[in-house]
Amino acid sequence: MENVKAFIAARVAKELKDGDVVNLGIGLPTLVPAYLPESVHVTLQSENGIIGTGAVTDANRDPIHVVDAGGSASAVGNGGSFIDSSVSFGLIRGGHVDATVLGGLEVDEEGSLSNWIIPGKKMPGMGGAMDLLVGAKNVIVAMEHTAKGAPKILKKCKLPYTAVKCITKIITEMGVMVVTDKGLVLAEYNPEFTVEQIQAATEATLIIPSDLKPMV
Amino acid sequence: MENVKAFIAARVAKELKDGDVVNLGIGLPTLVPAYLPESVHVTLQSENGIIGTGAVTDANRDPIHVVDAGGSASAVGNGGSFIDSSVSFGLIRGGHVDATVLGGLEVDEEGSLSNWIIPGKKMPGMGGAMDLLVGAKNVIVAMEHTAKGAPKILKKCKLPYTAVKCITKIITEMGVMVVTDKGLVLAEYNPEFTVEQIQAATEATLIIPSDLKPMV
Amino acid sequence: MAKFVSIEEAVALIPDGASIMFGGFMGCGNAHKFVDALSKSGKKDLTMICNDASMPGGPMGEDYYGVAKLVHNKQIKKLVATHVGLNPEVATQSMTDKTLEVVLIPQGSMAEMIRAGGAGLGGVLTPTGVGTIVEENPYCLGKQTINGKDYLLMAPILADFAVIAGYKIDKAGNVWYKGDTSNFNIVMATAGATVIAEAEQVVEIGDITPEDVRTSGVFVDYVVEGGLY
Amino acid sequence: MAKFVSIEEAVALIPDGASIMFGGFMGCGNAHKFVDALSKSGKKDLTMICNDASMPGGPMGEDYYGVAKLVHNKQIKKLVATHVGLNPEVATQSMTDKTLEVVLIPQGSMAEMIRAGGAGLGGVLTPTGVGTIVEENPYCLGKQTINGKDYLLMAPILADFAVIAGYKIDKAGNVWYKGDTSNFNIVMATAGATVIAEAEQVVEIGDITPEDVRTSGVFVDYVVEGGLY
Repeated sequence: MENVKAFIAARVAKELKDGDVVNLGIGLPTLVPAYLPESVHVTLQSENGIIGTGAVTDANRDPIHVVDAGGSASAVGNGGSFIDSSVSFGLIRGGHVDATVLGGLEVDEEGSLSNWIIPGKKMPGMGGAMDLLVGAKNVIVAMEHTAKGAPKILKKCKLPYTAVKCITKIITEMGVMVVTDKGLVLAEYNPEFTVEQIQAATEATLIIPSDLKPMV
Repeated sequence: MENVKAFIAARVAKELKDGDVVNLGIGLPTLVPAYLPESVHVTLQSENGIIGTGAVTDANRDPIHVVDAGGSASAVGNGGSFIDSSVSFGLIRGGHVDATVLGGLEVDEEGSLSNWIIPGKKMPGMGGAMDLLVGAKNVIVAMEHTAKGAPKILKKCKLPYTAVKCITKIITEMGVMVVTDKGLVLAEYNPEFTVEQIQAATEATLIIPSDLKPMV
Repeated sequence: MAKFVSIEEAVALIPDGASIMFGGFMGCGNAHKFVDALSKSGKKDLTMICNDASMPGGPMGEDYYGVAKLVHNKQIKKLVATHVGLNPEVATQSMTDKTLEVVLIPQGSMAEMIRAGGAGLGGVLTPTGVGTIVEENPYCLGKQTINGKDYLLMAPILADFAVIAGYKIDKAGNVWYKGDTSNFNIVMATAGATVIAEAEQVVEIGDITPEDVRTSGVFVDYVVEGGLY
Repeated sequence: MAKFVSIEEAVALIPDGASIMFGGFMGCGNAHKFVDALSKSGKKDLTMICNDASMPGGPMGEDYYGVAKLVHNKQIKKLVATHVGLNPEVATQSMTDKTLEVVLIPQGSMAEMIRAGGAGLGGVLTPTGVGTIVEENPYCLGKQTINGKDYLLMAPILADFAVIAGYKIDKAGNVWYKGDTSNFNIVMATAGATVIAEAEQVVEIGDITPEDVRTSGVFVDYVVEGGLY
């Protein structure tokens, strides 16, 4: 595949509905809006205090007073507003964010996610990730299926959890996996791979439904 | 005494310090600001959302959008601001109000107060009184010493409490009583009465200190 | 995204028996035109969550001011409030006729409980009400000692609807409140499953500076234009 | 009442070993001129409560941006934050040199814990962090099940000082924030025993409409004028 990240982002874009309030993690998730059809308008939220982030232009650029959740210069879009951290996380924790899209180091078949710490090595902190995972109505993990060939979709996460039983869907270049009470259901697969190849790249046991579809 | 309420309000005014944030209950407490010396400026807070209430004038009168805690037309003064109920009670509960002055149906020697309900008769509700009593740094009860001759300062309140062990001082036309761990200390007395008369009008036992002073 | 509808369309959203939060304090900050229409609608068995029941005799000579109309028309089955003393019909309906259930909650606790509901918190730990009959309140889930001090655990409050009132609301649903009308409106806007906001004036996007928005449009489902009071 | 003092006078208020909350997010909304002066003051053993430790390399080419200066100068003994990944000196001091203690708290919990401290609440009941190592955090006072759902009880946070940054502050100490600089500044203004507010511009009373004040002057003890950044 030429551009794995773009492929994943394009598929994630189909999960978002017109009018959704969406929080995007750093990296791959930020590519998603470029793939939204013209009929779908979402409100992007930046957990440090912007509802309705917009494009930075020469005219509105103000990195001293307006930054995104990564600390980079940002801007408020048309119809947006600024809120403080307690209101912002009230919005998040209170279920007012329709979807959050973020990456993961490890995810598991219970729908748990680990992406914030590698003990003894990297302790950057969880920032707002734990609140987003617990609060957003839909939690979409968008990531490459494996890391240097090793499965990232596990039976049980080995790294410390960011949140437990929180994921709605996992979207990779190999397929779309839905978290259910019974485990991970492979709802869609990328026809470039066989189901056997996908399972081989996955530590968790995938449930293959009778109506398995190609990725759309 | 000609004007008992004015006498009490004038004495209460001496409790307030320049710069204090003050919440005044309805009735007698609203008379207090008139007795403040010119050197003492206090910020009056209205728990429904005004910090720095000011005088209503023909120019600023807007009873649709600005009311006080009694529902009457109010105004914000110079340097004041409007806040919502959660911020207002955060201010109150968080100890940012220096003093609240309010009336009482019954108070007792433990510093508890009952003024919000007469079971089966009157159930108006506590409004913001419970929060003010628990949150304000100084709770000053300003009231007439007796009700139709019957003591209001009791060993223990009979009516349902508004809050327990919350009162700092009780100020009546007979004296100033300070709530201490050991009970009610009569710190000042009105020389129009004897100490015996004051005790006789009081169910709680008053502790008479060696340095008992006339009311100033 | 906030939808702009007529007051009639908004009232039609409310079923009998719904729980509705109304912002406002003694009528100040009630959604007056919506309440007016609701009071004429015949909707009944409503649970009203509001600081108070307002009062007869409004500041402009209204017979019944704001939500007092709903009490007067006997549309309220249950009232959750902090103070009802200025509307004598509440005492009549609750203590004499026994047709209205009233639950009283301290004002600061109520604001915080609604905020907790909207913010996904499990409850509110407040010193307010400790040692009083608030401990027996149906919304009080128990008493806890934290670092040697007692607190009541009060339940979060959510409702089917929140009906809020803004002075200016822009086309994206962003709300700006005048005076102290913001009172309970700000927290309630976060705690209704469906949020209906009445504007005195609908304005263009940009008319309210993004920093000065007090309720963001993402919280608002429907906007109705009530006109200046 | 807010007192207007020089930056030097404000820095002189801080003793070694003080706990200080700093508003701001990756430097955006830090009180830059005050932090600058504090970083040159030699004050030490400070506990810093801040969303993050900012970063080297500011947007205007600063070597160290905002509170990153305090870490660089080794003035911080303990850091309570939500994310420190963009300031590599934190990892060096905490994991290699072991001279800096770091406590990590989820961002939404931290905002709410500071708000709870300032609002006199006993703690915060949040679903965030349940089932994670946050349960072992020194600020986590236990797990509670309310209506069948698990919540962590997180302790309120207060500090000796809160240092906040406003764009406009009027002569009564009322604060207006520009852009998303309000972030943690608004809650911290309620939770410092002493609150120092840095203004980019000091303005006359009336310049900020009473409805648009975001931190009321009654919360502010000292105002310093930092000038436009």
